[in-house]
Order: sequence, then C-alpha cells, then structure tokens
Amino acid sequence: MEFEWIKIPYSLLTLFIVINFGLLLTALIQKIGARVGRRHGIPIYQNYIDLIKNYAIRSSITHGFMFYLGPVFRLSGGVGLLLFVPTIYGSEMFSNLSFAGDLILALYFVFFGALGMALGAGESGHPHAAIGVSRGLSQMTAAELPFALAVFSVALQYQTLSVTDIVAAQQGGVLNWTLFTNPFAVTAAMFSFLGSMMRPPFDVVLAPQEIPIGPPTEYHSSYLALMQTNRVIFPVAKIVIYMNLFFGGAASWPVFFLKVFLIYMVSVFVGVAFPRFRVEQSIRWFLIWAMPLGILAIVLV
Amino acid sequence: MKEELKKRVIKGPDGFEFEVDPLQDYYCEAPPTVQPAAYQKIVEKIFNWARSESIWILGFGTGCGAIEMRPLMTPRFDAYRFGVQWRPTPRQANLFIISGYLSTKTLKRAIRSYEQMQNPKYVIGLGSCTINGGMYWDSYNTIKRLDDYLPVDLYIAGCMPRPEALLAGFEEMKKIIRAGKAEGGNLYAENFDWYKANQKKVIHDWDMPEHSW
Amino acid sequence: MVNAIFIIATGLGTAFLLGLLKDEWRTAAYGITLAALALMSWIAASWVAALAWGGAATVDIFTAGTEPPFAINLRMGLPEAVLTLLVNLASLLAAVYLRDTMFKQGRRAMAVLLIFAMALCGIILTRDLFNLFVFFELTVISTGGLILLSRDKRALGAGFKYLIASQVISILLLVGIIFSYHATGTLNIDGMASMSAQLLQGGSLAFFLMFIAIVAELKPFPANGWALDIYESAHPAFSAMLSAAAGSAALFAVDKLLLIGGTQWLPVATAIGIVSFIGANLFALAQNVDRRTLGYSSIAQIGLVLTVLGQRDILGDSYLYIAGGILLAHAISKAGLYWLSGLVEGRELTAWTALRGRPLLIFAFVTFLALLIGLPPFPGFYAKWDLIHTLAAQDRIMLLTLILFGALIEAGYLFRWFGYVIKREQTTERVACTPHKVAVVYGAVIAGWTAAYLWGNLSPHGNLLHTLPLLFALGFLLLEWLPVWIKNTIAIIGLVAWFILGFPDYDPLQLIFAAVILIGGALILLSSYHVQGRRIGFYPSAMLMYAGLAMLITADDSFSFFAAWESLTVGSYFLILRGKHSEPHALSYIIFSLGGAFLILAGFALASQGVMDFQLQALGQVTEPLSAWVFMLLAIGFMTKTAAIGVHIWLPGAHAEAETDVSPMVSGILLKAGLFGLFMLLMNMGKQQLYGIELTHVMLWIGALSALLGNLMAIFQEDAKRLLAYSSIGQMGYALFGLAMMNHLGWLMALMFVINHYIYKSMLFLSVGGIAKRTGTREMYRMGGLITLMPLSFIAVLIGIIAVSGVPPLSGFGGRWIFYNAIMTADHRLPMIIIFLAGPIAFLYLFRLIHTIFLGQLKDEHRRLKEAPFWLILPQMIYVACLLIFAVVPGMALRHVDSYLNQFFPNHGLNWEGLTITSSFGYWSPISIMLVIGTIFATVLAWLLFVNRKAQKVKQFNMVFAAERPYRPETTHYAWNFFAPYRKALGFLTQPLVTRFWEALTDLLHSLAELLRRFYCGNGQTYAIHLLGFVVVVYLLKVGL
Amino acid sequence: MQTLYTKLKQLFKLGELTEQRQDLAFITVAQEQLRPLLLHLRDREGFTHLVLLTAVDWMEEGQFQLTYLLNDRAGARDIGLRVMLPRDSATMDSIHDIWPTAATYQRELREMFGIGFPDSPGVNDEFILEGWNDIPPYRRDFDTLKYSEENYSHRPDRETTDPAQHMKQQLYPDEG
Repeated sequence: MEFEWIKIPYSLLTLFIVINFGLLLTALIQKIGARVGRRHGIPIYQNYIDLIKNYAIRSSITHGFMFYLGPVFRLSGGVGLLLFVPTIYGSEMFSNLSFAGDLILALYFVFFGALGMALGAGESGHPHAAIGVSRGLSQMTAAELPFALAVFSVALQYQTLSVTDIVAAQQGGVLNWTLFTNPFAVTAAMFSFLGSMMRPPFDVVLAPQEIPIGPPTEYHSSYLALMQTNRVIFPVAKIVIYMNLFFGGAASWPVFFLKVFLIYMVSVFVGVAFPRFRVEQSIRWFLIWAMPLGILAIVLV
Repeated sequence: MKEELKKRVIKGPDGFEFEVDPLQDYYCEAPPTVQPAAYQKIVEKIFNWARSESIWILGFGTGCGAIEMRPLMTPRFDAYRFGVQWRPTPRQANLFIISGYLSTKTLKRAIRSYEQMQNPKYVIGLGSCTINGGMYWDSYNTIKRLDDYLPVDLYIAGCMPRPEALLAGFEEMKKIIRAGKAEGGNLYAENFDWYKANQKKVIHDWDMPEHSW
Repeated sequence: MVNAIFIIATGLGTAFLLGLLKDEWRTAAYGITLAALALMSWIAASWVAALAWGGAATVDIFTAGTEPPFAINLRMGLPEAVLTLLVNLASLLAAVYLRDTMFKQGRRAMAVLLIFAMALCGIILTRDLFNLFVFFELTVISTGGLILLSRDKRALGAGFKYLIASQVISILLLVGIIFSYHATGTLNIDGMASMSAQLLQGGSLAFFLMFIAIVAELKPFPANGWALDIYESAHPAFSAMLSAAAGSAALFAVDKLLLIGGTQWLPVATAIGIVSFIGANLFALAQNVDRRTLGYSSIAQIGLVLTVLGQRDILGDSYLYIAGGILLAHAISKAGLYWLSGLVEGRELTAWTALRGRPLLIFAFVTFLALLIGLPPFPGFYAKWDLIHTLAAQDRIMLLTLILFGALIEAGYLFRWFGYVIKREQTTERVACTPHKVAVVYGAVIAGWTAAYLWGNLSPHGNLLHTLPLLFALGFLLLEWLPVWIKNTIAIIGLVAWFILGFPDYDPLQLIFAAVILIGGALILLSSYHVQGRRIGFYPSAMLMYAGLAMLITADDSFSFFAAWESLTVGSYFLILRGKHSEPHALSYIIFSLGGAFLILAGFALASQGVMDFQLQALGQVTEPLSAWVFMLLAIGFMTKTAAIGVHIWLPGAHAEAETDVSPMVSGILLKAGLFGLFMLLMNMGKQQLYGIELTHVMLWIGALSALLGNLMAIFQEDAKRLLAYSSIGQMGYALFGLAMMNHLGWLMALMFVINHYIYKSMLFLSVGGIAKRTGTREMYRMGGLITLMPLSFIAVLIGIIAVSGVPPLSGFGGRWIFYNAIMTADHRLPMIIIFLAGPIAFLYLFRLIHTIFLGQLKDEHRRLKEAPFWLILPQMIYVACLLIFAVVPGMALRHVDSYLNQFFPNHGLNWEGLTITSSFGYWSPISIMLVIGTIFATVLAWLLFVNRKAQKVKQFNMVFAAERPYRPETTHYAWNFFAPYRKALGFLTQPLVTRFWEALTDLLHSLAELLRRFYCGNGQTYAIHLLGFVVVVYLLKVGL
Repeated sequence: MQTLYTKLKQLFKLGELTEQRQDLAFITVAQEQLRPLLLHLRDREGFTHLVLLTAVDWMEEGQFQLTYLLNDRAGARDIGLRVMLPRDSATMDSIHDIWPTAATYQRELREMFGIGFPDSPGVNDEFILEGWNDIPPYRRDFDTLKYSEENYSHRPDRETTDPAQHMKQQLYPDEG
C-alpha cells in the first residue's frame, strides 16, 4: 500500500463523517440513558451546541507547557486512531491512512492520547487529576489484557495482522464473523470493551462526585472542547477496530453506522444496569472473568 | 493570615537559603481583564446563542436553596432538555447559582469559585436571602445583598423558589444571554477594585490572593 | 651453581654465628641476618633461574657422598627451587618487616627466624624421612619461639597449645617413620616409593601415621583450633610466614609422602582437603576479626591445594602448574594481607577502613584479594580453569561442585571485607606507616603481579596481561594522579579507537553489541566530565569492565570468553561499590555474578571434556545427555547477569545505589553482556531438552515472569532509580523472552531491545541521576513540578518513557511490532499471557516516574533549582536525537542484523523494501507514522493556539480545590504510594519470595558457621583431643571401614 | 430516674433533679463534681454516649449554664448534667479525655460563648466563624442587628410584613 495525495481529502472526509456521526451518536446514547431514567434527556443536537460554546469561551488559563499540549495529544490520538484503521471495507476511498501500519499500530496508538492527556492533567498539579490518572492506568492494565489476548487469537486465526485482511476473511455471510468462528475471543474482547468505554461499572476514573471528573478536572473552554471532540471520535474509532476484528467490518456507511451503534449499545446496556466498581474490584473482575476467556481463545484457536 | 501563607525562609538542597512568599510564589497575581466579544457581530450572536443553549451550572450549593436544584435533574423537571447541566468544577461551569443565604465564610469560597470560572460567566441569585438578606436580614454572619460582592445577572425571588421558578429563571437567563447582556465577568473585571473593597469589608481575615485564578 | 645445601648451611651457620655476637651489636646482628636470608634467597633464585630457563636438570645431593639409604639425600628441582625461594624471600621480607621487634628482642629472635627459614627449606629439600622429622621438629621449636615475638598476651597461650598439638603430631610422625623403616629398611623417600607395594602390604598403618601427621601439620579442618589461635595472636609477620612459608613447605612434604602412598591415598588427601576448604570457608563467613579470618582462609586455601594434590593422578603435566598456581597465589596474598594487618591498628574487619586514605595500600589490598579469589589475570584463575576442566573431563563432578561452592563462599567473605573497607565509616585510627613495612607490602604486590605475568606466560591459553584492552584498563592505574577530564578524554578515545580498530572484523551481531558497548560507553562517559577532582579508582574499574565487555564479544574460545566475563564482572563490581550506600548491594551483585560465572565455568568445563582449547562454536557438537546440562548451566549463568527472575535480587540495589554516571553503564551496557552470552549460547546450541522438557520453553516462562514481576515491582517503588532498576528486570525479561522464542523475529526483537534499552535506560538513568543530584533525594514524592526548572531533563524523560512504553511514533513501537509478529510463529502460547499483562503495566511506572518528578506540585525547597549539569544533559540530548532517528529509520541498524539472522532462521524475516517494513503477517512504515502523527499533532496544536491564544499563565496553587485552596505543596502532590488500588488488587504478586529465599540461604550458612564455632572452645587439651579424634576418624574411614 | 438520683446522691453532692420525661432528667451539679460524676455515669451506669454539650447564657444571673447530655443506649434513657459557671472569665475543665468528641463542642463553645476550656485540643482554632472581630456572637449582650447593620450593606426599601397578615391580605383582600 502506497501513499497518494488523494488520501488526504478522503481521510478528512472520513473524519468529517465520523465527527458528525459521533456527535449525534453520543447524544443519542445519552438520550437512551435518560429514557431509562424516564427523562427526555438532552436534545439530539446538544453536543454541537456544547462544542461551539466551549470553543467560544473567551478566557482560559494554562498551568504550563504540558497542560497546554495535553488535549492536543488527546485529540491527535483520537484522530490518528481513526485514520490508521480502514473505515469501510473494500473502499479505497475510506481506507484512510492505513498504509502506515497494521493492527498493532492501532493497538498501541490508543495509548498516545491517554499518555499525553495524563501528562497534561498531571501538570495542572491537581491531586484529583493524579488520582484519576492513577485509577485509569491501573484499570487499563487489567482491561487491556483480555483484548490483547483476543487480538492475538484473532491474528492467529487468520494468520495476519492486517486489518483489511482480517475483515476480508470474515466476508461471505454472518456466520463467517469472528463472533461465531471464535466466540471466546470476542467475548473476552467485549469484556475489555466495557472497561475501556468509561461507562459504569468501570467509570471510577472520572467519578464526578468524588474526584471531580478526574484527569480533566482543570481543563476548560477550548481545551475541553478539544477533548469533547475527541470524546466523539475516540469511541467510534475504537469501535471500528472491534467491528473490523470481530463483527465482519462494514462495507458501506449505513452498515457502519448500524454496527457502531449496536456495539456501543453493549456498553450502554451494561452501564445503565450496574453500579460502579472500585479500581481493585474491576482489576479482579477482569482477571477472574475476562482473562480466562482470553486464554481459552488463544489455546483453542 | 494562616501560618502556611506567611513568608518563610527555606533552605535548598544545596544549602542555599531563600525566602518563599506563598502568596506571590504559589498564586498568580494578575488582575482579571475584560474579555472582548468576537470581532464579528454575527459570530458573537451565534456564540451567544450557543452559550444560552448550553448552560453549565457549577455544582456548588451555597445554602439551603441547593435542595431545590436536585429535583431539576429528576424525570419530573428534567432540566437537561433545556441544555442545562451541572459540572463539578468551576473551570467548566458558566453559571453560578448562589442558592440562598450566603454566610461570610461561604462568601469567601463563592468568590474563589466565581473567579475560577471562565468568561463569560453568569450568576443567579436564588431566593430572597440573596436579594436583601431575607429572613437572615439581621444575622451577624450572612451578607444581605449579593450584588455588592458578585455581579448578579438574575435574581429568582422566593423563600424558597420552587424548581419551576428555577426553570423559568433559566429561560430568562437564556434571553439575557442571547441579548448579549450577560457580561457579568467583564463587569467584575471592570469594577474589580470596587468588588474587592466590598468583599474585604465583610471578610475580615482575607487570606487569599486578590484574584483566585 | 651454588650447592643447594648451602641454603641450609647458611641458615644454620648464621644462626650459630649470631650466638657468638655480643648482645649490644644489634645492628650488626640484624645486618648479618638479612645478609644470610638474602644469600639464601639468592641461591634459591639462581636455582629457579637455572632450572626454569637455564635448562638445568634436577639435582640430587648426597651429604655423605654415597647413595641412600646410607646418606642424607637432598633434591633441588624446579618445585623445590621455587618453594625455597618463596620461603626465603618471605623470611627476608619478614625480617625487614620485623625490624623493630628484632631490635628489641635481640639476636636470639634473629637466630630463631633463621632456623625457621632453614628448617622449612630443609623440609622442602630433603628426601629423607628422618630428616623430614628433624626439620619438622626444628620448625616446631622455632615456631614456638617466634610466636612469643608478638605483643599479644594471648600469644603465650597459643604457643602452648601449639606445642601440645605439635608433640602429638611429632609422636605420630616418629612412630610412623619407625614402622616404615621397619617395613622397608630405608629412610629415603624415593627408596620407599619404589618399595611402596611392600610397605603398603604390611605397613599401611605406618604410612597412615606419617601421612596423617604431616597432614595434621597442615591444620586441616576440623582439627585446627590450636592453629587459629596462633594466626590470630602471633605477630602478623610471623603469621604471614606460618601461612605462606610453613604451609607451603608442609604441603610439599605431603606431596612427597604421597609418592610413597601412591594413588590409593589420593582420595584421602582429596577428602581432607575439600572438607578443610569448605569448612574453613564457612567458618570464615562468621568471623569479624581480621587475622582469624585470614587464618581460616589460609586453612581453606591449603585445603584446596591438598585437594589438588589428591588429583595428581588425573592432572598429569599440569599438576605443578595448577597446584603451584594456587599455592603461590595463596602464599603471596596471605603474606601480603598479614603484613597489611600489621599496619592496621584495630582487629575488627571494619577497622581496615583506615586504609582508605591510601590508594596504594587499597590497591595492594585489592591485589591480594584478587590473588586469593583467583580472579584474572592472577595465577589462581588459570589454575582454577585448568583444574575445573580436568575434573569435568574425569567426571569428578561432585568435587567440582564442592570446590566451586567453597570458592563462592570465600569470595563472599573476602568481598564483604573489601566492601567494609571501602564503605564503612572510617575509623579515626591512622595507618601505622613505617616505610620498611609498607615496602614489604609493596614487595608482595610486585610478586603477585609477577606471578600473574609468569602464569599467564605459562598458560596454554595465552597471557591475559598481553591483551590490549586489559592493559589499557590497567594503564589507568598509572594515570590516577591526572585530573578527571584528561583521564576521561583518554578513556573515550580508547573506547572509540577500539571500536574503529575492530570495526572491519565484526559480524552484524557483534557490531550491534560493539556499538552499544564501545560507542555507547563513550557516550555515557561524556557525562563523567561533570565530576571534578581525580576520582581515584573510577577509571581503572570502568575500563576493566569495558575491556571485559570488548573482549567478550570478540571471544572465540571458551577461555577468553570466561576471562572476559570475569574481568567485566570484577570491574563492574568495583564500579558499583563506588555508590554512597552500595556496600550490601555490591556484595550481592558480586556473589550472584561469581555464582553465575562459576556455573558458566562448570558449563564450559563439562562441554569441553578435557579439550583445553575449546572453541565456542564447538558447543554445538556437545552430545545429547550432556548438552542439556551444559546448556542449563550456561543459561543460568548468563541469566544471572540479565537478572532474570529468581536471580534478580542483586539488581535493584546495585543499579539504584550506583553513582550517577555508573548507573547507565551497569544498566544500559553491562546487562547486555548476559544477553550476548545467551545469543552466543542459543546460536551455537539451539534448542535443548532435559527430561523431555524443552529448556528454551522454560526460558520463555522465565522471561515472561521477569517481565511481569519486574514491571510490577517497579510500580511500587518510591525511589526513582530503583524504579528504573526494576524496570530493567522487566525489559531484560522481554529480551530473554524474544530470544527464547527461537525464531527470526524473536531474535530481532531481542536485538532491538539491546539497542533501545541501552538508549532509553541510559538516558533515563542520567536524567534521574541529574535530578537526584540537584534535589538531593531519589524519593520521587519529595520532588514534583520540576518541569519548568529542568525542561531538558523533562524532555529526555518524556521521550524516554514514550520509547519504553512502545507508543508510536517512537522506536519502542518497532520493538512491539516485531514482538507481535514474532509471537505469531512461536511454538508456545501460554507465556504470552503473562507478557501481555506485563506490557501495559509499564505505563504505570513510567507515568509515575514522569508525573511525580516533573509534574504536580513544586516543593518549597526546590524553587531555586537549576537544570542538571551540562555534561549530564549533553548525552541525554544525543540519546533523544538517536531515539528519534532510530524511530524513523530503524532499518539502518536492523536490516543488516535481519539478513544476518537468516542463516539461523531462514523463514519469516522482514522485508525492508521501500519505506514500509513488511513481515509475513503485517506491515509498518515508520516514516509514514511519524509524518502522519506529526501532521495531525501540528494541525490540532495550531487550531488550539488560534482559539486559545490568550491563555493566562497561572501558578501552581491556582487550581480548583473544591472552593478551598491547597495548603502546602507537600500535601497537594499526589505521589506517595501512587498506585494504592493496584497494590490492593495485585500487590500480593510482589511478595519478596525470592529475596526471602536467598536470605534464608545465607542465614542458614551463617548459623551453620556460628554453630560450628562452638566447637573451638580455646582449650588446649580439647584441641589435642580434636586432633586425635581426627586421626582416628580418618583412619577408620580409610582403613577400618 | 429517681432511683438513679438517690444512688448518685449517696456518692456525690448533687443539686436538684428535674425530671423532664420518664427517660430524661436533668441534674444540676457543682463544677468540681462534674468530672467524677461523668466518669461514674459512663463506667458504672451505662451512659456511654455524650449526646451534646451546649451552653445557655443566663445574662441576668451573670451565669453560663453548661449542659452535658448523656445517653444510656441499653437503658434507653438520657440524663443531662447542668453546670453553672460565672459569666465573666468563664472557664471549665475539658472532658475531651472522657469523650474525644467533646473537643469539638468545646471548640464551638469557646468561639460562640467565649467559655474557656484549657487543654482541650485545638480549642482556640476557628470553628465556624472566620476572622471574627467582636465579642462572641451567642452571648446575649451581643447585638446581632446592630452588628449586621454596621457591617453589611443592606438593600434599601426592604419591607417587613407579618407573613400571616400578608397572606391573608393576598388571599382574602375583601375581609379587611
């Protein structure tokens, strides 16, 4: 795969579609959550307004160099993650910048934003930020494990690390999806997915009442806006990986929208039904329930 | 002045001694500045619309009125549908609701929180106490009129006003914001000395920097 | 050639002459004594010269002019010549050393000394049993006299005990001689030897009595309580003679007797020897008095030589070389150490800290210790190498194990002592430095190095003192008076020059290691410019380590490999010991390293099967059941150096407590020696199976566990350097894992780790070291908020942690990518789980490192800190540049190695065509990644700068604190016990089980020693009973049962 | 309660007993009797819990009345001990060693009434008021209205109405 200049506008198009989709999707998810609580919830366009408002805040402060760069790392991480993975299977147009690297690149690039954000939050000097980071990182180490095992299992299954090839191998009917050919891997990965979506029961990192929203506690105005932008891109980018690895990918935008929405809904279902874990509880949970599935997946594949 | 805010002489790791003045070294001393609106009128209009439709309230219940805000999150009133939501930190909030009586001790915290909010920022005084002291009019430790200490955009009268009144207040607030009249932040910056003088008159142990960034 | 009998005659005659002199003529008497001893030494020396180089033959001398048995018979051969020279020189030096005492005691003391020397020479020269007895008696009497020279009150008691024991021995000897004479009708040793068959038929008891008497004279364990009191209480000069000269003479007597006994008695000698060696070493472990320790060590060494004597049936030609090497090393070092002990006031081991002010004396001390332990390039090293190889070839594995075990204990207490000297609080007492005494000590040093040179020349493996790197390192000893910057420049030039010299000959693998070691070493040395003054001891040690490393990667045969290994171990030990609180850590480092080295030695010995010139390539030809054991021994040896889990406990302390510029050397570079060894091993031996278990599979698990537990322990450290040290354990675990996968990409990954780990760990250690230097602490929670004060250090750490964690776009990602591709073809999947768990844990400690130091709250006392010194920052910035370059064009270094690895694993290599690197499974384009991420980042940053151009810079307390304000930075900085929830969930995994295991082991050894010590009650009669008991037990074991 | 009182009476010099309810009574005790009495009640009679410690300002009598309210959880009864202190230079022994919670009450009383409790931990720290610069505000000679008028700006034309009258007028304006 080689680089061509046309890929840049194509990628920007993907980005544009995903940002809009993400804004609406997160609002919709919030609305669904509200409906569970018998509320109307926010208007579907609320995210746009919030975003504009935060960009429109006139003043801001900075705690220093890294604090300033934190949200930049964060958003670059989200955008990069999205663009390093082909969005639509079989479409040269929406294969984005995946020529730069394979699945492993995407897996490790997830941490780019988290690391930068953690550093920025750290420079604010706020203990809550540090506590949030400490919790987030702790939980992440355990949550990533089943996913890593599942990815390894899937890579072994298809004997490739290229996302495109993995999707290609799942074409030709629903039963060819990894979901059905390697159910243990998918289950393990979905457990891990719950842990990485910052929804209950794994949202102790943000804990608004206890450590006011954790790492981003000092962020505001345009910083916050950047992070909000990331907040709508990042889950979609992440789900795209899951979709490609486990759920047959998407050959067109409508399928893409549907699948992303449904996968997102998994974490919503769990989230509205369960209360929050403490960090050490969630670590144990991942190690006891999710890891064995992952092990089964790599042993049986 | 609290002990930890007094100047102290510190010995560095290399044995060099120097003075640390916490108020200077640990806090930014710059006064607040007036933040101009967007250069293009139309842009500012769009911005004001967005601001009005996305009101983020600081989750800081300063008095008994805070109890009236909780029902707003419930299915019965559901303020979220009006673009209103609560944020746990002043950095991210636009609207500060002073919910009822404000003792001088809380005033100190309220000032600090207000100053930590970013421009444009709005204040709603909730209940009679914020207007003229209400039933605490002769109390030895509550302030009687909020607008002497913070620029107030809107009062919601009552003792206490019901959640419906609050919702109506939000609608009013939106109108003010859309009209571009909610410039409390700039007002505060412009009359900074006056506000500070008022604040210091009632807060006898002023032990914080002039402006809490 | 002067007749050898004149040695005896001179001694005896002068002793009588002294009796005729007036008491007042002390100077004259002393002069005569010295002259006599010098003459005796000269005669012996001339014989040595004639026999060794002049081509003269062994001479038999008959006093009465007839053949034995009718005349007394003396023999002068090479061993006799060397030993008499040793005895006479030792006596001469002792006489010089004893000048003041001699003057006080007068001519009688001088006469006794002469008699002592003469008697020892007699023991060595005589071939007549009765003469042997006579000379022994003379020795005993003169010993008794000399003991009383001491100022120590206990000497009297000790002398008395000695006499009791000696009488028992004499009686045994005399009875034995009478029986033997009765059985054979001759007193001549050679005569008896020829008739030994006859003697042994009827007179094995006779031989036994003679044999045991002389063996008892060697003070074997456990019948040696009386001897130790002498060692402890006698005048040190005499103890030196007793240990060095008398011990050697008695050993030679045993050697002669064994001629009579024949091979049948060799196992007895071996058994007594090895029991003494291990027992006495164990005892020494529990000692804290210097002369007693030395006494035990003497007994141990003599026991070792006795063991070697017991191996004469298999040693063949190298018998004299080995026994002589160990004996000479022992004699010189022990004499030197006793003489040194005379300079030190206190008797505690720690009192020797008084030496610290005198670098030359420290050098002497080091020389003696190295001689004693048998480190390269001293004779003991060559001797031990040959001995172990012969033992392995003859399947005397048990003995081999015991010797190595004893040697390890010995190294343990000797290095512990050295640690005390260098690190313990200095005593106020000064060294009593009379020039003649110091001169005597230096004489021993010169003798030691001469012996080292001679043994090297005699060695079939080549002289280590002829190797250029080693000489370069030793050369720094002569440059110690120069200031640091000159020495540093010379060192850097030396390293780079050696790299350029060797460059054409390296294969790609060696090139990578050479670049890391030599160029990398030079880079780290840049940081040493920040030190002022002369920094005595640093450069010889550092260069010794580098010399060892440089020799290691080019070593072809097992001997040079092992010699290089020992050199780098010793050099790095001295380096590590330089740290402020590193005494216990350096000790555990050297013990683990020597333990590992001994395993390697044993492995090579087993593999070679007697082939002395064993090529490393030949490891591949070792046959089936043996090869697995060889593999295991070597692998464990190398893994000790890479600090694999289980043998890792030396690393954290050693790396953390080392000096600022030493930590990167020992972490970034030294650990690679172990990896190189593993590379060498796996390349030559491949996969091995033991009892059906694949050993590389076991290594896979060890690697994975090291990675997990190293990382886990790192996250709970409060000390920044300790954190990095534990992280090294984890990183080395990854590399080990890669190697053990035994596939193309696994090895490539390990190599990538070699480069990456060197760069980022050196960089991190330097920056953390610089920060610790400025802040005066290594505890992270005491720091915080240093980003604005030390921005360059921050950048280094930031780049470092991104690289370590493997986040794109920096080079660590390449390692991870190769890792994932490598595991696709790995045979075993289960260990991956652990590696997967270990991966993200790295984030935890890395974030903690950068956060608690640079972010968060700046402390009061750090408000005026400056950036780290320029010379510490410079290499860091070079590393940053290297990391960025290596991130963009990893192919520069790796593609050659990749193709080189094709000869081992032809499949699954990488394709380096164009910008994208492809494997059989995936692809990766470093340049594209860098560009894409850079572009996105720049765009977003530009957007933020546009919308947020007026941000107000605020200070550290300007934050939302729930409407309150922070009180003190200390209480606001969230840093201590940063991962408390993690400790709750997984802390149980970090129980220090391994540490406890090793501690229990050392405790066991110590309490064993304590227990045995009660045996030595200090009572003369009891000691006599011990002696008799010993005789009976040996007899029963040998003859009766 | 009466039985308890009789029992206590034999041991301590007690003032009169006021029985408020079946399970609540007050006893007036002398200042120096308090400590032994409290210990006795806590350790022998089962009054393990200090419910509150408060003060009343009897300005006219020139006295402060301290009330120590104790609770006997098992016996489901409360007893209040009243101690009268002279109003000027009022000090009382601290009982924080008997109930650590008392330290907080004592700190409050120190701030609000100016009653001294020497040796009570942190008793001189600010409790509710910050930067108070007048006589303790719960003393009855402190004029809170005057203080408020002097210190706080009041909004002009504030009207005060009696709520009952006002509502009556609002709801039934015809009724005059």
